[in-house]
Order: sequence, then C-alpha cells, then structure tokens
Amino acid sequence: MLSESEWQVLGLSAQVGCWATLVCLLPGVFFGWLLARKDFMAKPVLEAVLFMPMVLPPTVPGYLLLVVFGSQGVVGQFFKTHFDIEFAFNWKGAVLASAVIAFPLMVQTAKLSVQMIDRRLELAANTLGASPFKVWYSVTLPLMLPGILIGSILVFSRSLGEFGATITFVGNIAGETRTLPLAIYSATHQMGGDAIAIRLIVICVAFAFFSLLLSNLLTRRAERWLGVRRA
Amino acid sequence: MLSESEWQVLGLSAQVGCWATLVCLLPGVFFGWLLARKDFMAKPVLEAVLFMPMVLPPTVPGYLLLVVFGSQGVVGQFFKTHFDIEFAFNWKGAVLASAVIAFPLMVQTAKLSVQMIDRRLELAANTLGASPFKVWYSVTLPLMLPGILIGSILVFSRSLGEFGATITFVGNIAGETRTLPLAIYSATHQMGGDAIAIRLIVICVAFAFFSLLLSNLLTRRAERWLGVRRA
Amino acid sequence: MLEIDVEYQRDQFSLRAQQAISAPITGILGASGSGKSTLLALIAGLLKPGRGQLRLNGKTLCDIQQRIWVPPYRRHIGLVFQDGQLLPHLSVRSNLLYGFNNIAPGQRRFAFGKVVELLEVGALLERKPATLSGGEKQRVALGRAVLYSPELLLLDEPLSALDERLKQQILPFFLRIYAECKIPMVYVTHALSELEFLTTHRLVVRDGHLLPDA
Amino acid sequence: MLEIDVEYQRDQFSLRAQQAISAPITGILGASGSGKSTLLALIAGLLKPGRGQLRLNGKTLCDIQQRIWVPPYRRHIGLVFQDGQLLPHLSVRSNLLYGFNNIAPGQRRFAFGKVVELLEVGALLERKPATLSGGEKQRVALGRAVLYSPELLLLDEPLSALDERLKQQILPFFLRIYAECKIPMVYVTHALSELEFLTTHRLVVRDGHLLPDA
Amino acid sequence: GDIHVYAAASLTDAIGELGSAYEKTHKGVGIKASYAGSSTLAKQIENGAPAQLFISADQDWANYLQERQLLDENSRVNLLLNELVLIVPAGRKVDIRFDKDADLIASFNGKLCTGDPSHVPVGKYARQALEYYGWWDSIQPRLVGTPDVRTALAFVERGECALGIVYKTDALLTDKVDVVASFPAQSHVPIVYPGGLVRGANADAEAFWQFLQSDKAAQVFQRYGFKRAQ
Ligand SMILES: Nc1ncnc2c1ncn2[C@@H]1O[C@H](COP(=O)(O)OP(=O)(O)OP(=O)(O)O)[C@@H](O)[C@H]1O
Ligand SMILES: Nc1ncnc2c1ncn2[C@@H]1O[C@H](COP(=O)(O)OP(=O)(O)OP(=O)(O)O)[C@@H](O)[C@H]1O
Ligand code: MOO
Ligand SMILES: [Mg+2]
Ligand SMILES: [Mg+2]
Repeated sequence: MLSESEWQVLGLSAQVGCWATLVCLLPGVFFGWLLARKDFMAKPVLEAVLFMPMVLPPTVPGYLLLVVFGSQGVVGQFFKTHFDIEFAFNWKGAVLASAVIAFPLMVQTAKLSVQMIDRRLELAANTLGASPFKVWYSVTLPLMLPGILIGSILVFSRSLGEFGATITFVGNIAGETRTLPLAIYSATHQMGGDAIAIRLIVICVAFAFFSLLLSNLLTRRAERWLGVRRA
Repeated sequence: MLSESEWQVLGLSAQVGCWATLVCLLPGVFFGWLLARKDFMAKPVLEAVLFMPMVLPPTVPGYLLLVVFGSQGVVGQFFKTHFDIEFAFNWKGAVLASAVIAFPLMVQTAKLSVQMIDRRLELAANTLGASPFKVWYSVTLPLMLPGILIGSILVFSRSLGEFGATITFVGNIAGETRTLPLAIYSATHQMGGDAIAIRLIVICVAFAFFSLLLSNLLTRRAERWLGVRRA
Repeated sequence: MLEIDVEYQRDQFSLRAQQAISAPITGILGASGSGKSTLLALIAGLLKPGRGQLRLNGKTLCDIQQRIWVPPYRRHIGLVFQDGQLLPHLSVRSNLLYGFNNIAPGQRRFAFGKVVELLEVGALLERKPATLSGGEKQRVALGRAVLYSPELLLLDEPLSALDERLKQQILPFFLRIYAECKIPMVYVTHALSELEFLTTHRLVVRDGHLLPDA
Repeated sequence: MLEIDVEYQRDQFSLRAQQAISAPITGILGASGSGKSTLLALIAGLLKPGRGQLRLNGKTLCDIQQRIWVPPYRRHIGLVFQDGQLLPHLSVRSNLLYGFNNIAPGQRRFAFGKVVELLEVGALLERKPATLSGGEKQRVALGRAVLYSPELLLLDEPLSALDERLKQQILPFFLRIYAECKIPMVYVTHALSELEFLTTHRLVVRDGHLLPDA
Repeated sequence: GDIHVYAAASLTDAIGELGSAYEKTHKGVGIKASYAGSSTLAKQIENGAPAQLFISADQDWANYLQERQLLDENSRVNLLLNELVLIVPAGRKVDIRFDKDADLIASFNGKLCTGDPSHVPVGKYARQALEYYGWWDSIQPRLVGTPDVRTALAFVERGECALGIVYKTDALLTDKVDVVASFPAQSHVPIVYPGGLVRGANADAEAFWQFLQSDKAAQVFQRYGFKRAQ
C-alpha cells in the first residue's frame, strides 16, 4: 500500500513525535506543577520564558537551536565531545526542535490540571505522613493524569505537524530528518508532485487519526481509573 | 523607538492574534464541553477532525483554506457575494489561518477543564430549577474559566507565531498580511537582514512577554474570583 | 402526595421502593449505605429507576414503561444534599439566590432576609463556600433549597453538622414550612431525636427495601 | 501531653487557645463556625498560627518566635477531616493503607483486617470513594487515620453521618484505642451523648477562645 | 554515497530528471536534492546544512556563500540562463504594455505574485523590472511575496493572483497559466544560475557537478527552457 520511502517518512515522523513527547513529559509536568502551585518572584518571567517557543515563528527557535546546538554551537560541541551525540541535521535534532516548539503545550495543560486539583487532598495526604515528594507522586501526579494525557496528545500532534523549526535546524534530509511535513513540502514543490503530496497528506491524516483514537481510549481508561466518571 | 513599518507589523500581529482568539473562543468552548460531557457515536471522529489542523504541517491547512476560502473557492465566493468579505491575501484571511491552526488548542484545554469539574455540582444546580442551558452558563462555563483563559493564551500565542498557513493562504503583503513571523522570515533571508531580524525578534519577545504578564494577572483574578485558591 | 413505585439497581446494590407518602414530614431511617440518599436522588430525578413510576400530586414525574421522564429542573423538588454541593464560584448570597431566581416571584414563599436570619448566615453572605466551616456550609445548602420554594423538599441529614442550639432553632422551622406553605418534606436522618420532634410517620430502608418503620 | 498556646487570625475570625491537654480523650464543643476545625488544623500543622507555640509530649511542633516549624507529615498526628477528604483516585483499600504504609511496620498498632471489620468496610475495599455513601466515606476516613497509628488522633465529628448501631459499635473502639495503644484523642462533636460516653474532660470554643467547659 | 544537492526552486524538475538519470547510470550514488528559494538554501548552507552542491538562481547568493568560504571558487560555474515573464491565470486577458508611461496598477484587478523581493532571486529581478518601468512604489500594497518562485507560480495557477512574475521555465511547465510577455532584457540584470561545490564536497559530488555541465545535461535543461550560460 505504501511505498518504501513513504514508510520511511511515516516511521520517522512517529519516531520523532514519540521521542519529542517523551522528552517534554517530565520537565513539562514539573514546570506545570511549579507554575500552578508555587509562588516566587521570578515566576512570571519563568512562565513567559517557557512560553516563548510558542509565540515566536518556529524558524526563530529553530535558528537559535542551530546556533546553540549546532555543530559549531557551545552545547552542540559539548554533547558531541562528551556523549558523542550530534543534533544538527540529524533526527535527534528533529526531536529537539519538535520538543522545544511543543513544550509550552505540555507545561500549560499540566498547569491547568494542577490548578483544578483540590489542595485539601494534598493536605490530607500530608497529615498521613506523606512527605511533599510522596504527596506529589502519589496524589498530585495521578490527579494530573488527564492533563498529562491531553498535553501529550498536543505535543505529539504538534510534533507531527512541526515544519519551520525542523527545516531550519536540521534541514530536509531523506531518511534522517524528512518527516511528513517536510516530505509534503518537498512534494508540493515539484511539478506533478501534487499526487505524491496528496498521498502523504492522506497518510498523515490517517496516522494522526489512529493515534488520536488510541489516545482517546487511553484517556477514558485513565478517567475510569481515576474514578472521575461517576455513573 | 520603533520605526513606522515595525509598528505596522506589530499592530497587525496583535490585531490578527486578538481576532483569532475571539474567533476560536465560542466554538472552542462549545466543542470542548461537547467532547468532555457528551457521548455519541461520531465523537472519536469529530475529535480527530477537530484535531487535524494541529497535526498537519501548517502549509496544508493553509493550502486547503486557499482552495476553499480563496477567491476561486466555493466558500470564498459565497462570502464575497453575500457579505462582501474577502479572505485571500487579506488580513482577515490571516485571522482565519491562525484561528484554524490554533483551534485545537482551545478545544483541548476547554475539554480538560470540563473534565475536571465535578458533575454533581451541575446536578445540584439542576435540582434548583436551572435548565441544562442555564446550568451550562451559570455553573459549567464559570468553572471552565481557568481552562478558557489558558486556552486563549495558547491560541493567541500560537497565532503570534503562525507562519506556514499564513504565508500559504494570504502570502506576504506589507501592511496587510505581514505579521511578525512573516517579517522575521523576510528579514532573516535577506542579505544583511540580521540586524532587522534581531530587532523584530526582540519586539516579538517583548510583546509576547507583556501579553503573558497581562494574561497571568487576569488568570489570578479569575482564580480568586472562582474561590479556587484557598488561603 | 408522593407515589413511589420504583426499582433501582447499581452494581451489587439494589433498591425497591413502593410507598405512597402523604404525611407533612416523612422520616427516613436506615443503616449507613442502605440507600437513603439513592432514594432521594431517584425522587429528585438525578437517577433514573430501572423500572417503575413516580407521581407527585397526581403529576407523573417518571414512568419507565410509558417513557415519561420529567428532568430534575422541571420537577420543582428541592434537595438538600448530604455533602452540601454549594457552587464554589458563587458567593453565599448567590448560592442562596440560585434557586430563588429560577422561579417566578409569585411562587416564592420565603423572604430571603427571613431565611438568612433564621439560619444565621447573614455574616457570610459575601464569602465563597470554600471559606465556610462545615456547619456553615450545611446551613447555606439548606437555605438554598428552602428559598427555591419547592413543591416537595428532600432533606438528607440537614442538621448533622450543627450544634444543639442551631438544631433547636431550625427544627421548628421545618414544622412551619409545612404549616404555612404546605411543602411536604422527606427527611433523612440518623438522629431519632429529630424525627421525634418532627414527625410520627417513619419509613426505613432495610435490605434494599423501603418499608414502614416497625 | 499536648501544650497549646497559639493565636490565629484569618480575616475577621480570630482564635486564641492556651491549654494543656493530657486527658485520654478531650472533647471539644462549640457553635457552628466557632473555630473547632481551625483548632485541629493548627494542631495538625495545616495552618500556621500567627503567634505562639505547640508542644506534643515535650517535642516542640511549632514555635513562631524561635522559627521552629515541624511540617504536618513529620508530626505524626492523625486527622479525621470533617468532610472526609478521601483520595479520589485510590480504592478504599489504598486509602485505608495510605498512612499505614507511610510508617515503619514496627510502629503499626492496628491490624488492617481488624479495623476493616470494625468499621464494616470490608465489602467496599475495591471501590473508589466517589461511589460511597456519606457514612461509608466517613468510616473510611476514620479507618485511614487510625491505621496511621498516630501519636495523637484528631477527630472532627467522626460519627456525624453514621447510624445509631454503627455509633454504638465504634464508640467503645475509641476507648480501646487509648486503653491499648495509649493514643490520646481530641474529639470534636455536637453530639453530647458521644462525649458523655467517651470522656469527662471537655473544652469549648467560644468567642474565639478555647476554654474549659463550664 | 549520497550527494546532497541544494538547488533553486526553479530547477526542481530539471535537476530531478537529471538526478534520476544519473542514479541509474551510477550505481550506489543517490542524489538527495533540496529545492527552495536560493536565499533559503544559502542560509541553510551558511548554518551548516550538509550540502555538497549549490545552484543559485542569482549571483548574489552564490557570492554570499563564496565570501564566507563556503562555496569553492574553483568549481564555480555559471550554468544556465533564464528569462523573466509576466503571467496570468490561463484564459484571463489583461492589457499591459511594457512601457514607462503605462499604469500597471490600473490595468488589472487583484494581486501580483512573485518571490519575496527582499531576498528571493525571482523577486529581486522582478523588483528591478518594476522599478525600471516606475511601477514599483505603486504596486507595493498589491504585491504578494512568496518564499520561492514555485509558490508564486502556484498562486497564479489557481487564479488567486491575477498576475505573476516568474521565470519562463516555470511558466512552460504548466498550461494553467498564460505568458503575457517576457520582460525585456534591459529591464533587469541577466538571469544567471551560478553553481559550485560546497566546502567539504567529495569526488562523487564533483562528478555529478561535471555531469550537470555536460552536453547531455544541457539537452535536458534546454528541454525545460533553460539556456546554456557558456
Ligand atoms: N479558608 C477559610 N478562609 C476564611 N475563613 C474561613 C476559612 N475556613 C473557615 N473559615 C471561617 O473561620 C471560622 C472557623 O471555622 P471552623 O471551620 O474552624 O469552624 P467550626 O468550629 O469547625 O465549625 P463547624 O462546627 O460548623 O464545622 C468560621 O467563621 C469560618 O467561616
Ligand atoms: N455512584 C455510585 N456508584 C456505585 N455505588 C454507589 C454509588 N453511590 C452509592 N453507591 C452505593 O449504593 C448504596 C447506597 O448508597 P446511599 O448513598 O444511597 O446510602 P445511604 O443510605 O445514603 O447511606 P449514608 O447514611 O451512609 O449516607 C451504598 O452501598 C453505596 O456504596
Ligand atoms: O531561488 Mo528561486 O528559483 O528564484 O525560487
Ligand atoms: Mg446518604
Ligand atoms: Mg468544623
């Protein structure tokens, strides 16, 4: 049904999307919680900074990534020499680009879900000898689950559609960084490429569709598990 | 401090962002609520469809907008003849593009906030003679407020950063559709344009920063009003 | 006159109720978890019985066989929830007025000020529910249901969190509600002393059945 | 021995408490909204007094002047909340075991099975709190605090939603808690009958002061 | 191995065909081409994109990389020539004369589409031509800038833009547009496609670059409407 190169593009998109989601998960949940529950001087600034990748045209964070994480960049060289990881023009860079762009989505949904948790439940756990950290992972975190799930869906989806930062940071290299959006971009630029582009768009839609169905199923499970849905 | 053309770009970005947020508000809240509270056969399909603009590379929805809402498109011609509204190559088209791209963000945050409301509160209002519609606007809607606010921030931010769909649907026309991302794109691509680009990026960051501070203030107000924050 | 003839099943729990209730105040007793709150929810329309029918003053509220279903907001039945269920975003005043404002002025049988005074919530009017004490919440929930001037008032342990003095002050009010406004009440409680004061007509929920108290 | 000497102020409400409590069970009475729950929250460490200090068995829990503050999870004080506060995502079993698992096995003074049996919650263990009746929730909240085997147990109207039979079954258990495990209790209630059964030592919260009951 | 070719958008089809042909005759060699506006490509190469061969649609962007020691001076060759044309959606009639007295603005409704004049080569040529006829200032509010020439072409193909300025080779590819006229050569600098090896290019890339300069390749380019530069 799909050609080899289409499989390649699809597989790469899925890979980049999953990794980006994973990468965003922990820090996203942490910062979301921090913004919702803690008050500190620098909070508005921190929040604004965390939000930046969302507000800027994707090419700008893409460019900054290139400067910092590129083969000439400080961090890029650090990773290269110490961990032998390269980002520029590389699928790992595509993950990084998607993760940076989509990160605010995880933070904000996590924050919203914490805001809506009744603080008194955390206090109750506290009176049962649970340290703040235990309260966090045994009460706050599970109750954040719907938010974390929706956040993950948003991040994954945003990654699937990420174009600007990816092409700026890692270029359009078949098999390495050519995710669905980049493949579609390439296709629409060649004459008679419309058919290819339409195929790719259909693949993208179908793939997104099934990912969403799957995540919906998961969300329902989680809700039932949380005892949120009362008969 | 800013040149005339910079003011123009900034003003246009703000205008497009505000309008896009406004346009997303009502349907976003409605669909978010629908997805959270109602069960119907076509729900997973509807949810997936509402999600599409997020998953596709922005140029694809941009292209589809062009086909449907362009001067040659069915809907575009309908609007032209009946309301004398044109979208193609026009700031209204930029609003439409941003709104379509950012819409899933509003839907999902609204959905999350509804999910986290205790259904029994709605039932309590029901036993006090409030019709489903009154329950909706007097109980559900106010309790959704944190979600609506975060959704609006996400939509506004996404609009500020929207590039792909905008340039595909309405092109890059000074004073009409040249929002910050498009101006930054042009600047970064011209020789010696780096200084201009950096100025524009700084403007973008500063603008986003102040918008976010403002919205944070609003969010706090809303929370206090909702009685969510317990001393 | 409330005619109950319903069956309700949820997981392992089942409830069978067949009673005609016409007393001014009907007390409902029963062990913890026996189904008292469930019964009130069925009457108010928050739960749908699996089988049977419900009639209030001759009007059918629910008839499963004939597919008649009057939704809760059209039943005009007030319910004081066991756990209050105050609307968190509204002030105490707005909570109290929530049902009050949903009925036509002509239907209102209680003055706002009178109810506020009796329940001693005057000092709380501008506060949000999250800042109230347990007993204060309970009083607001009671006031809210009473101000709705319902045709039938369902009370689920409405005084359980109140001190003796307030109880003694509010109990006679229930008698007045019937005497002056002819609003019948179904009163769930564990405090026999309350029922002794209020009523001689008692039902008990036992083993999934609503029965006259032996 | 609990030594209380605190002042607390919140909006218009203020509370002044200066008492040494050493009775096995100390009853606290007071009108609705007088500050009983606030007092327990201060002892448990959920609220910080504006001034003063708190000492439990010679250990300072809080001393505002000396900036000593033991957080609630290190106080080892159990609190049965007036409104339960069960963790909604955990089963009844996990709720019961939540505090139990936070202490060393050697410190545990109650067997899980025994508490479950006494409180008659055996049939509910796998259910989620949202599906419990009012009295069932209250019993789980009580069991959860007891299984934590605290050094001091604070009870905020722990039996208010229970029927007579359960009350009569659980009341003697409180006496045993002290007799067998030497856990002192502070018991807030409006039911004088409960206090009559449990204790002769009573305090009352009146006009913002914690006073011996006259 | 793979050869990464970064070529101006207008070369998409010609290089695509030549690349496939080359892959068939050279087993084990893959041509990985990126097509975009020359400016986009040059910026990517400047930032370390793994290009081995760069073909620009104007001299400026080739110079830009050469100044930065990224384009190998010795391998630099002017490969092709092209022409600038004014197009309309197929079947639409406009009455435009290339004359300094004519009023371009008044002679059509809607927008004019071309590459972003601030950086995309086709747009820069278009700007020169429009300035030559004194139309530049008045056209501004109706000028739609695109990231590359093919996007501009697509807007006109769909009838969204009433006018477009693209290369002759682009207009030839589709029958959905009609060419109104070619801009006279004196209205803009000659349209030359320079190319060269990018720093770090290997022998495979050099061989392919030689192939593109061959007579055989020239035939293919000619079929697409390009002229040979030498
Ligand atoms: N979070 C809060 N913010 C502000 N005021 C509060 C808050 N919680 C309680 N109060 C007020 O403090 C006072 C004491 O409340 P508290 O809950 O201690 O009363 P209580 O003695 O437990 O009453 P009850 O018997 O009704 O439970 C009351 O006037 C109450 O309205
Ligand atoms: N949402 C629910 N889902 C499943 N079971 C429920 C649900 N709510 C209540 N139950 C069960 O139904 C039975 C009856 O509950 P109900 O709340 O009517 O009891 P009750 O008589 O009001 O008890 P109490 O005096 O403790 O409030 C109980 O066994 C309870 O566990
Ligand atoms: O570099 Mo181009 O071929 O003018 O888009
Ligand atoms: Mg009940
Ligand atoms: Mg209290």
